[in-house]
Amino acid sequence: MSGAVIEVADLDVYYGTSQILFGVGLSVRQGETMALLGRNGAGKSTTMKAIMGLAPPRRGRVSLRGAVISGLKPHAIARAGLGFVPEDRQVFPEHTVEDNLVIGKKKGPEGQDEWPIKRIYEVFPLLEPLRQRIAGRLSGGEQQMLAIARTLMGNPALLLLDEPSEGLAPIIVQRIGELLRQLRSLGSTVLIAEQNMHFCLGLASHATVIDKGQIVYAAGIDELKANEAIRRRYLAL
Amino acid sequence: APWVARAQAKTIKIGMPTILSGRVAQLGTSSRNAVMLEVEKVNAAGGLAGRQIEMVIRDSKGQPQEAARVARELVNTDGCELMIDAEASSGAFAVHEVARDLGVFCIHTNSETSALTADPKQHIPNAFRTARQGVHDSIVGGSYAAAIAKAKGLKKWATCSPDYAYGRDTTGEFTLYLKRFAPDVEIISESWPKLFQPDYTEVVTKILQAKPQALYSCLWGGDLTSYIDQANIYAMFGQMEVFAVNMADYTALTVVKNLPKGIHSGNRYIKTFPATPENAAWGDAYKAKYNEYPTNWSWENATAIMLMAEAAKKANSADGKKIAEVLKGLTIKCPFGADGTVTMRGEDHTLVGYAIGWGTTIPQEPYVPEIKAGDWKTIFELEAEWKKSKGYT
Amino acid sequence: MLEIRNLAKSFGGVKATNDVSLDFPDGSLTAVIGPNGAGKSTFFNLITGALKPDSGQVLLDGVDLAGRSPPEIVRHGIGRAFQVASIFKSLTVQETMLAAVSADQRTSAVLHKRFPLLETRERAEHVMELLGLAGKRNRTAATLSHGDQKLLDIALALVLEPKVLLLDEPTAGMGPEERWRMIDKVRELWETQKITVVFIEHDMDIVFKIAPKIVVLCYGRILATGTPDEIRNNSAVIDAYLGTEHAGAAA
Amino acid sequence: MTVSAVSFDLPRCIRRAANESAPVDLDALAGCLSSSACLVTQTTSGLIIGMLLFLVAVGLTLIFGVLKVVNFSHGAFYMFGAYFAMTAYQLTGSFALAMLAGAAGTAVLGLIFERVFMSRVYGADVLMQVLVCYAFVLIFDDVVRMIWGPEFKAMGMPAAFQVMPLFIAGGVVPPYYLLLIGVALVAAIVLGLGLSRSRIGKVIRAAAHNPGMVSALGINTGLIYGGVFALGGMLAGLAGALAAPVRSLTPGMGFSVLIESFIVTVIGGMGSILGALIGALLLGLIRSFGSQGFPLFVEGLMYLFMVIVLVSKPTGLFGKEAA
Amino acid sequence: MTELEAGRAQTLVPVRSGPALGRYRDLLIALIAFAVLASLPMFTGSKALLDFVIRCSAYGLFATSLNLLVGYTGLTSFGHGMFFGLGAYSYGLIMQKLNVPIPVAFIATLAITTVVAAIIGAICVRLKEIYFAFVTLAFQMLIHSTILSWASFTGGDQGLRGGIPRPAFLGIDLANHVHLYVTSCALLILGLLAMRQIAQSPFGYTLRMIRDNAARASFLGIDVWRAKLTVFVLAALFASMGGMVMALFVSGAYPEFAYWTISGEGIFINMLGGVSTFLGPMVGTVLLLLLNDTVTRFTEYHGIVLGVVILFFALGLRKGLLDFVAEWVAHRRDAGEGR
Ligand SMILES: Nc1ncnc2c1ncn2[C@@H]1O[C@H](COP(=O)(O)OP(=O)(O)OP(=O)(O)O)[C@@H](O)[C@H]1O
Ligand SMILES: Nc1ncnc2c1ncn2[C@@H]1O[C@H](COP(=O)(O)OP(=O)(O)OP(=O)(O)O)[C@@H](O)[C@H]1O
Ligand SMILES: [Mg+2]
Ligand SMILES: [Mg+2]
Repeated sequence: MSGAVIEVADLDVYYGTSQILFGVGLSVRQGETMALLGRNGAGKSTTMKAIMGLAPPRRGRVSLRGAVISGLKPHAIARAGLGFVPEDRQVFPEHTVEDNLVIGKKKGPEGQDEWPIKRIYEVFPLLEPLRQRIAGRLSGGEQQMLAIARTLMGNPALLLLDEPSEGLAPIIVQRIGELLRQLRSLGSTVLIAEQNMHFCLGLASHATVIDKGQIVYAAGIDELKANEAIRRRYLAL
Repeated sequence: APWVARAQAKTIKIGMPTILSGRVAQLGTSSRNAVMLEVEKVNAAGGLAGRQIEMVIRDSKGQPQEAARVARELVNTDGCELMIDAEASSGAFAVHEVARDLGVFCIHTNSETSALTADPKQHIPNAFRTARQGVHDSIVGGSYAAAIAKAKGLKKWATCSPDYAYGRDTTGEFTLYLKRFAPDVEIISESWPKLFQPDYTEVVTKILQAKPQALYSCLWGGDLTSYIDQANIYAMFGQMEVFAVNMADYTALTVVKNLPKGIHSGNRYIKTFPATPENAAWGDAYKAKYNEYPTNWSWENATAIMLMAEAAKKANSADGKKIAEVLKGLTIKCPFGADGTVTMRGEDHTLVGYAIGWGTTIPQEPYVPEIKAGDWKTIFELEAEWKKSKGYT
Repeated sequence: MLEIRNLAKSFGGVKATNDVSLDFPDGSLTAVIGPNGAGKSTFFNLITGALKPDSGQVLLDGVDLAGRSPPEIVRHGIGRAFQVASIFKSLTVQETMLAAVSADQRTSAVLHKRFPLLETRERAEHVMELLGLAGKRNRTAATLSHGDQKLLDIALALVLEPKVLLLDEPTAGMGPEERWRMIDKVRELWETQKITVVFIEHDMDIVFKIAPKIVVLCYGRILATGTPDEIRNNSAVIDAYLGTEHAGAAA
Repeated sequence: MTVSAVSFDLPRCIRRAANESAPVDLDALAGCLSSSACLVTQTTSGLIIGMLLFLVAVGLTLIFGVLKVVNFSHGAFYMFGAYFAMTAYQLTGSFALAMLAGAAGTAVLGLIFERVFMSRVYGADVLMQVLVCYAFVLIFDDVVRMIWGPEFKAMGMPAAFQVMPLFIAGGVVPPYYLLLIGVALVAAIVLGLGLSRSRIGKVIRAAAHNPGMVSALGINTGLIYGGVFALGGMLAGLAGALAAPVRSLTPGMGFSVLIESFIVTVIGGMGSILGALIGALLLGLIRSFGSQGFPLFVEGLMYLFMVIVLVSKPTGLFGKEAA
Repeated sequence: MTELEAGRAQTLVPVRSGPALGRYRDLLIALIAFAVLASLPMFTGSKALLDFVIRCSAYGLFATSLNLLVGYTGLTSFGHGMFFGLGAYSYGLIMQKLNVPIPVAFIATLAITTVVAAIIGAICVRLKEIYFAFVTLAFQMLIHSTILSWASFTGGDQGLRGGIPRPAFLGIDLANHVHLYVTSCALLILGLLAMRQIAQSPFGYTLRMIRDNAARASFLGIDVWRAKLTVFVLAALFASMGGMVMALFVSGAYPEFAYWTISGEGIFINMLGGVSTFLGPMVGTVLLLLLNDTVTRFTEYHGIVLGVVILFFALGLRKGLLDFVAEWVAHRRDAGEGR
């Protein structure tokens, strides 16, 4: 598929001896916000980790703008422009909030620097007063915000967000939704795994549905909204 | 084939647990070297009562339980009929128990701990000792030091010795005899660094604070050289007379880069004492073969083989029991003897008559140019008294 | 009845819980909501002994539990589940349940019998069935998906048959279906076992649907308490927490 | 002699009673504390002991702080540093080159050790890492024995430092030890500031906690780990090189240093540079004053002190609770 | 999760097979093992082999007890060897000084160990992870220093000299090699059986919970401190037993028994054999002793040989031998079921 920022083909991933992903393939084009949907344990997080090189696939290929990145180390993949926010946040617990952000700091793949710390604090005003606080002692939601902000500091060209709304107050979820919409309007590409359908469907332009480690459906978001069978069967909506 | 079987029957295996790895590997290696040197000679001369000697030498890593295991294995699995125990003290006591259990003939070659043979509770008929005995050393050292103390008016003494049985006993006995011969001597400071302690700074400064006129130390080997290097940069050797019993050993003498002049030391092994051609020849032969000088442990082990060979000749048998019988009270010619002979004393199975003396150092060969020999008569008298005080006799 | 009296806790300068007093009558079901960092988890931590309060009382049926150790408090009947699933990674689901029952039956120090004790089975089985974990009984906890781990965490709290059950975001990370199944379970439990349930939740659909009473915390203080309708229309709550989407008539 | 002092070291008392000499020498200690010369000298000797110990321990604490690896092979790096320095000194006669050889040689060794071996066991059990380190303790000791022989060696003090000790405020300090203190202080300051202030320091500490996440942020953790190990190895090697002129060299020489370094890092709190510094100085002072007051219990004092610190502060003086 | 844990799950005996059954199976295996070991002297005259088994008993008891701490509870002790030394010394001293029957000394030693372990444990188990490891090490070194300095009582660095008396008791004469051998085997099998029971008891599972997540365990009503202390003392008892077997074997006790290298060896044995399987430490013991005994026969550079073998295990298998085998078998079984 031409124009795809990221293209995933035929991924097989194992944890130890148990196979989790079976030939997973998907592609996201420039400017799209792709929702990766599926039930608990369907393999969403694993797909993301595989793309990031954190759960190296045994078979298959991931390419970024045509260049193969599967097989690279996570840091090389990140430098190629992927930014990842894991589902369990993984803030650095002994560092302050600001240090967490500083550690995430890097130029984008084309040398862009669109996320100075000042802008981060504008987008996440709740973080600003917490700058000197130890991240490990933040509340769950505060940590979630920090994790997203930290990844943005790296100026990613493609964002992988694993359940970014989990544990956030509605008002914050709303704000993140606005942020993502804003990013999209700026041409950012996003792959987002979500359980909060309400949030996700309002945001995504496309959707891919995964079930038991296999892709079962991929379409534009409106099509998915219209397809009740799929929604019932795989998304329990 | 029959001739092979006969040849095998003729060889006699001697087991030797010793320390070939770890901090004191050098000493174990030098024990092995000396033994091999002597065994070659014995074998060339026909062997032990006609049987060629085969040494089976194993590393005990300096751990007593390993020493015990290796000793048992040497007898039980490898079929060794005789044993040379070249272990340091605690290993020697462990091997002693094995000898007690298995009844195998055994010569302790390295443990200087007096109790090993002096204490009748330890006594077993099949074990002997060729190592120098601590109390002998102290008597000679004490009388030598006392003479100098009196001559130079050294009244205030400090001691600095490693904190383990050897260090404590030797130091205790040394001061005992020092005070006996020079009653107005006073020990004003004691330091007890740990064995293998890398840093002696606090010890050095402590001694400097105490301002003694003389210092006694039985540190040895690398500990002694470290100590000298560290004391040197505090210019300690200019401020007091130093008596370091273990200085006159090639392992220390050849290693120290800035050996201060005039350190008093007992002899360990030194090829110029006794100043006999036999001793010099032995030292040179060793050096020629191994490209280094022998150690204190070397001569003790060589002596063990010499004694075994002579006893086997007398008994005309390589059987351990018979050798043991003959060995009691046996006197042999020996390069390390004060008068050219050494004797295995019958009553307590310990070696006497070996060369023992004190002298002062110079920084180059022969390192200790003059050594004043100790007097064995005095040694015997005081040793008997000492044994009585310990309740050994 | 669980009564909280003037509970306070601060971390350095942050007053995470600031003079909170609340009553949770026997058999009540209460939702605790509030912005991120409002002090909700801290509030639970104080009740369950994970943190020692600076001052105040936690009275369960008149007994003050404030400042006691977690095991003691659990044994008085206050069970909890965690915001981030807190489980035993290398035990299987079934072993986890059986061991938890053992702990509750005070047989966790038994040396002379084999694990599991017969008398622990029924309860463990019951709870696994109840939460739909029975099919995964032989899976090692670490290999469970995020959502299943949360379920297991809650199962751990339930299997102790507490008088008061505190659930910290029980549905976080769960899919819509599991989420509703979970919350239905909680409600069913509440109805049948007559236990007191307090839960923290950010999913307003759930909160407004099932909680008869809602407490809103903000900066360590109680911002509001009331029925879903009262809360939904409370402008302070809308500003601080709900935002426009969930406000007022939106539901 | 006070009652508490007697009960403090009962076994010694019994033994010493026979030899009629005091187990504890509180008079000497009191005498020393009231004499300014003694006070200064023993304090400086505590400082000297502490500073060299710090150089070894700081690498240990650094490696633990970052990689969570309890580097049992650290003593071997100290040993190699000393041997490298001695060999370089014998070959070139230059003290500076000797120090360089000690530091650079062990840095390379550290890098190889980490990249080729340690990096393979990060995911595994912590004790697996200890095991790999232990394997190298065994291997390194034998390698040294093969190359340099089983006998102990001495490097010798360079002529430039064979001078009279200085008298500073009534205390005695050899000039060589001034150099040593200087080097250790520089290391302490550079490391301390570098690790707490700079971004790389933050990254290093973060990589300690969560290498996966750090690398997902685009940072090459392999490089960091290798670098930290090289740095730690270098510090130990430098300590070994600095110690070489005043300590005897022998296979296994790293061992006693390792134990003391562990005490230092544990007292200071594993992973804390400042902790290592304070811990090392405290230990140095315990040794120097302990040898006055408790000549037979210096070693015991150190362990006792460690127990007391850990009981009153379970993560060492400056250690952080694992979050 | 590490692969190690994943593998463990599969090797667990399914709960279904029933607890009572497991117990009888263990008992049966123990009886057979004992019968085989005890009849060994009838088939071989090799004293060295018997010596080897005796030493395996001593180290095996010690290493398996350490695994109760390390593998089951997640308490890494660097000082467990102190109880090995304590056992050897207490037993040796009682026998030397008091002239009592051996079983009396045996039980008295266990009593002493209990008291000492309870005191030390009470202080240690409050600490976490690496600090626990090092505080146990510190206590070990304190005990070691005490043995060294209290020379009038313990013989100092030269150990308990003069042999430990071995008076016959009820016809069992431990001065007789075969009697000593059979007794050691019996102690080993009994010890293992008891530890196996501990590991498979509800308490054993409490330990596993503490290892995985102590905080959560406390929210289930478990007194973590007490459980840790209990297992600390229990493990000390078996280590002490190992020390006594060793003292019987060498007819002495040496400060090296209480030195930290013994603890190091224990850890090392555990890692070689595997910490996720009950018999892992036993396998490790046999492996290490075998390795030690053969390598020292051929070279004094045993450090290099041993080091390389360790590297093979650590880098090649990344786990202990028995863990590796157990996983391999489990995979084979899974693969078989899959088809
Ligand atoms: N470390 C692991 N080892 C073994 N299996 C695992 C591991 N992590 C996840 N799994 C399994 O892989 C499958 C996919 O998990 P994954 O986390 O990708 O699901 P998910 O779609 O993200 O679910 P959720 O919505 O709950 O986060 C699940 O069955 C899970 O049990
Ligand atoms: N142990 C601690 N040390 C210091 N500060 C803490 C600690 N625990 C919590 N805090 C702070 O107290 C405040 C309340 O935290 P808490 O976890 O209770 O929030 P919460 O209401 O549960 O938020 P969320 O909904 O995001 O989980 C936060 O600002 C947090 O940073
Ligand atoms: Mg997920
Ligand atoms: Mg919370």
